[in-house]
Amino acid sequence: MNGQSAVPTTRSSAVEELSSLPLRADNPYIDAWKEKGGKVFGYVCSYVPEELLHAHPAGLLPIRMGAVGCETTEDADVCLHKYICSFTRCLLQLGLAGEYRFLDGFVMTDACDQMRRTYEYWRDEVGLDFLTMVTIPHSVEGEQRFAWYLEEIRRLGEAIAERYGSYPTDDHLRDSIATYNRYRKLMLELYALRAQAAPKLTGAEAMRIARAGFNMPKQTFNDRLEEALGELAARPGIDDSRARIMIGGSYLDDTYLIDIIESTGAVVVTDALCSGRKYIESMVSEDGDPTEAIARRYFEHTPCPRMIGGFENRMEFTRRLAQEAAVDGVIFHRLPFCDNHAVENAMESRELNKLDVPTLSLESEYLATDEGRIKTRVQAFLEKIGR
Amino acid sequence: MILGCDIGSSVTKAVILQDRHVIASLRVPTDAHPDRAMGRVLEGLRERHKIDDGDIEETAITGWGEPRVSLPHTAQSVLGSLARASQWDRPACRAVLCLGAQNTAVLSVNDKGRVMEYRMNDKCASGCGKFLEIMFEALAITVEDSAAIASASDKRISLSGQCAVFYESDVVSLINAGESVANITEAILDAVTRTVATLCKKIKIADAIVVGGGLANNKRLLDGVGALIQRPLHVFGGDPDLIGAIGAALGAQATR
Amino acid sequence: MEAQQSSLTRYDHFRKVDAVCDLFQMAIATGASSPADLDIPMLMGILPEYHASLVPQIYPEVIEAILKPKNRAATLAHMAAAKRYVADLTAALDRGQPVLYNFAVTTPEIFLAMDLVPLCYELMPLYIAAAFVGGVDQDIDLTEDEGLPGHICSAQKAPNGALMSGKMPMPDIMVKTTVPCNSSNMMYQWAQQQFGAKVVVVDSPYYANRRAFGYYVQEWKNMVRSVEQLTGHKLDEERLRHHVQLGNEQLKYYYGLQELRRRIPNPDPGMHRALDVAGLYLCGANQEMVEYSKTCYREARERADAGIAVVGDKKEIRTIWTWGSTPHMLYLPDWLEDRFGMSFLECGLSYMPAEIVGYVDTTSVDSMIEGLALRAFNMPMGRTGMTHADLMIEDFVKVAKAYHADAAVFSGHMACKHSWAVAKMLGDALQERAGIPSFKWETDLLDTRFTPHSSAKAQLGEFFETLM
Amino acid sequence: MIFAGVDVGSMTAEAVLFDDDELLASTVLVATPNPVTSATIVMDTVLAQAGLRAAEIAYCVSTGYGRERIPFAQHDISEISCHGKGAFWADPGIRTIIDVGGQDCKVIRIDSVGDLRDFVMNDKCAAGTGRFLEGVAKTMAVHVSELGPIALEGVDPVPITSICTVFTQFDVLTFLAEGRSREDIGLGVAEALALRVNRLVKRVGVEDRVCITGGVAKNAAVVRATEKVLGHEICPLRVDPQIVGALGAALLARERYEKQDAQRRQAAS
Repeated sequence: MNGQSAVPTTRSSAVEELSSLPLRADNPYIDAWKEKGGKVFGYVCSYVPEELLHAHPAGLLPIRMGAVGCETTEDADVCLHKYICSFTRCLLQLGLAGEYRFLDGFVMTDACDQMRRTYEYWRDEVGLDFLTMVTIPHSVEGEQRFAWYLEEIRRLGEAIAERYGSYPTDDHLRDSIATYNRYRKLMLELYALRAQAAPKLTGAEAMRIARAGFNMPKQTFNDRLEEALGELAARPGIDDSRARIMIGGSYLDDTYLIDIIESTGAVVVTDALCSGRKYIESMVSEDGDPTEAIARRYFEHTPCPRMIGGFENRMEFTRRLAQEAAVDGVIFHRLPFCDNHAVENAMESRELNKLDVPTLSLESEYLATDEGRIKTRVQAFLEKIGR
Repeated sequence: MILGCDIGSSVTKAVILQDRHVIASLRVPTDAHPDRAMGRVLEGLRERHKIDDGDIEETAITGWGEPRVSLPHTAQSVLGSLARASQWDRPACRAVLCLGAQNTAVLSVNDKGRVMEYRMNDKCASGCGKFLEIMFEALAITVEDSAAIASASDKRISLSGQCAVFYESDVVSLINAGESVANITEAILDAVTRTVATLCKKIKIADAIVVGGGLANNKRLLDGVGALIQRPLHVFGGDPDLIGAIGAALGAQATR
Repeated sequence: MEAQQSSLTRYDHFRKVDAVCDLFQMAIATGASSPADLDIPMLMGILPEYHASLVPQIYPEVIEAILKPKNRAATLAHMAAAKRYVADLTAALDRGQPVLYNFAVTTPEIFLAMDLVPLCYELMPLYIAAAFVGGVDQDIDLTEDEGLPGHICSAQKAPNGALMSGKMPMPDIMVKTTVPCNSSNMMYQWAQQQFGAKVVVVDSPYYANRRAFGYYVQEWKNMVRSVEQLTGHKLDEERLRHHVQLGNEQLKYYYGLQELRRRIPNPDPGMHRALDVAGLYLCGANQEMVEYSKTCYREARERADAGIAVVGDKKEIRTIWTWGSTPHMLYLPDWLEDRFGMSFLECGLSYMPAEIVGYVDTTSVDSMIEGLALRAFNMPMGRTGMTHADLMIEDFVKVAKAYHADAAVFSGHMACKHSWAVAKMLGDALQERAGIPSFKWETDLLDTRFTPHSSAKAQLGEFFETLM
Repeated sequence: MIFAGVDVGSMTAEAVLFDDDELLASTVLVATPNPVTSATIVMDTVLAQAGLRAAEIAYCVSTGYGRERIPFAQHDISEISCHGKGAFWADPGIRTIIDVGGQDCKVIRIDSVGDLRDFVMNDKCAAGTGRFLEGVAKTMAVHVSELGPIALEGVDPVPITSICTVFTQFDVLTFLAEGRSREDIGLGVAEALALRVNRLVKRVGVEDRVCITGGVAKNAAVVRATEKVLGHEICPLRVDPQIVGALGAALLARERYEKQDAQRRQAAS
């Protein structure tokens, strides 16, 4: 059953289906997966090697956890002080409220202090069948650091094998690698459609499609995405956009900010988000030991601010994307109390300004309600860049 | 007779306690001058309750204005006063929630009336009476009327944020978007309810809670908090606003 | 040859710390036991101009605290050690040695053994904030004016501001252990980009097990090799041994003092905890710091033997501070001792378990690096951030029991995600397993405006009054 | 030809009528909770003042908090650009504008033709805004407009330590209780506000000439304190500082009208 979904796709338009996929308990793919006896594993960070989960013979459906729709954090706030970022609190809130009841397992990382410090609450207060952590060095330089990460990944595989029987064979892993590489290539095509002179889709649509990709079996998603790409290519492009904007920052799966930006007539044509382009960039090598190949890709190609000494690479990445999509400006977003992205955004912003790329830094809560204040900034930014 | 006073920043509450019974109570404005407020208290006692200064054996004071009172008195801690008053009102209760103008406080008490644990609202002031006052000002309604107005709401709206003033701008946005006053009022009360409930959940509360302070009579708030924390809430007997003043007087009595 | 301005007068932070050491030593040397006994006009008359100009900026409360008999000897000894540290640093700077900023969760022995200028990046601002009213507030502002947010740790915002304004020398190299936090890791990357320093990472793995420690030791060895390559300075085994021996001796008294604080009544003044933190950051730096530890130990020992409590005749409320002390309120523990009978047993910035860390084996370079790595692994904040929250919780439950604590104070530092995520679990564990209440309040390590002193005193006063 | 600008903020609403190169009329009113109502009333008032009818307005631009919902405006522009434009018209030498609004404090940099170059706004916390002064005035039982003259008499400013607008009101009460004079409290508050404004200014830098817009500009104590911390003179404007946003909106209305007109002509020819 590896990856093959039983959910019939009844909608005529793939774009429509993907951009309106219900989340969590209402997600038909998760239901169907569970009904067939499959396990659902959540994870929250780009350093979790999804292929390894996906390849498992027990049928693990990896989903990237978000908290869209969370309305309050009153229970999470009992555990976590308000100095902990609101995405972390919203996610824990959903956990405490039983919204993630369908999860069998949850793989965390220590990539950021805030998320990793909720591990114990998930362990003690939420209760899942399987909970573990993949830990990551703070520098990619030196083989000993890669070796640590590789071992973490092997250990993850062993822990899953211990709990759910059998370890994926190299063939399983190679299949998963192929599926995920195809996924990445298709997503890059989606980005290419956005980056055209007349973008074929809005940033909000792109984000909703990407979110579907977090929450569906990848094979099924790939097939639907391929259809969607065809539909999008046949569309007329957006040729009256006020400005071409790139957004940067950490995890963002709610279109809130993009909606505000696009409501001014601008189009978000690309992004350097941890949940966006950074997540899909670069392939896993299809040669050599598959586990090692997976580890290499995740360890070395995920441009996360946690990596000391990696700023030049991250900057290069952002610069490249900005050029590719010919953006008029970059809007950086951060969640309050996120140290990693607050400093990273400030550093990247400076470098971009040196290249005459205008930037705007915004801060908003994950459950933002301050539309007016954000909109004023966005509108003034567009006016500033003469758009 | 013991005079117990709770000098808040805007209102001073006073009670006369005799044999652990309240025989007189009054409220006077503080107007930022605790000494003048004490003068008004004594005057009110003389004129309205025929209690002369000489009848008062001891004066016990708690609250914001206490350190600024020159009249001889014993100082009583705010938390200790709340604990004692709650025990006096309901000896079986082991927790107190005080919804005051400036602060929200929740505390647990052991069987000897000692404070075991407490939490007060954090730096940003959401969750206190002042906060509601600012919010409702933007809606041009009063805190007193809010519960009744909110009862007509027909839609759930979430407010987030930390700063009272920014909450206010969210409220203005909602008005701007054509939301009804009832729905917005409900959203504000809901936000405060959740903040207060979260504060309560931060400490261990075994059973019922005595609720005092100026907001204790807001039924919407109390029902909401009670439902969220799943503990019975009892409004402090008589006038909940007097909880601090009574507690202060009880404190003086205990050490006599 | 042209006379060059010495580093001591050139860098404001050094000059100030050096002068504070003089001023505190002088004040104590007068024999006065309270500020009222000091003949200020006379003293101002004999002070050098620079020193005199600083006097009005010093917290009077700190002067009051250091003049008390229980605090005098330890303060004197600490000031001598700090003065010596600054003197050694500035002498090395004047000789043109490369400047290496080491993060607080390392100690200076290795760098001293390489004949570098090992400057603890976070330490100078701690001294300045402790002594002067609003000591590093302006440096913090300078950093925030760059577009960095307020929630970044002030322990890095302050030195960053000091570098920007030339109060400390520019770094050649910075050595950073990646534990405890994102905030500090990001600020070292910021420094790398802004000041062109080379940052050498000592990657600190998650987990507190053998595998993690093995990896960590290798990281330390790699770091030494990198620093040697970058500077051309070789690690000298004999110099290393000398400093490690000093460190071992310092720790002997440190551990002894920890033992003494378990006694009832507690014989060790609370103000020393903040000084001890500085002592740990400078472990093995000089003989004077050994003397400081020895002085604290000797005095506490004498009090313990005579049954003298630091809280005088007040009923003692024995407290543990699960985060740390508040450096810009150096006098706070002393104020709480005398006013409420609070005694300060241990804090998150002073707790380093002797039974785990022990002493560094001086047999070989390898054994010394391994021992130092073990210490750094378990240093305050290192231990806090290294793994699951259970370790921190177990530590404090153990401390609460072993030290017979009556209460816990959680002085949560705004930037510290670790503590604000763990606070609830920790408080519950202390109540359930050690039977003690805990009080949580928000503060900032170095920024005096975050929670003003008056507000801090009011909040803590309320808590201790309730306990009394 | 008549151009109009309307600025609806959280505390006040302003409208300006502009005739080619001449400022015809301006009105400032206290805002109602509903921005559309505020805008309508303030526009009706200014029209009545100028003896004009709404139909005579060639183009209207709205700005401020409720800018998107003003039914009679053809276009909306952020208050940041509007303040820049308005201040530049009042004094073409202006390069830095500090706008202290009800909930927002903005620092705006403009270029030599009055176009927006850069800006920064306060985040997350309302300290350093008009609300801050209003709350303090309320606590002191004076009107916010009286705060400036009172503060100018202060000699020994109280230290305002709380960063929170709500808590500052509490601090003020404490100072009153301690017998500190209203003058010293007013001065302390002005200095605290100036310090916060200065922090924001530092993030975009400052270039002469500098002005303050918004109602707070009328508080001479704040202006003086800001000059002191900034080290730059604050230039008085030849118009009411409160109408600068609406004035900028009217000027931008003219610009837009002229641009569209030119396009129409080009299309026609």
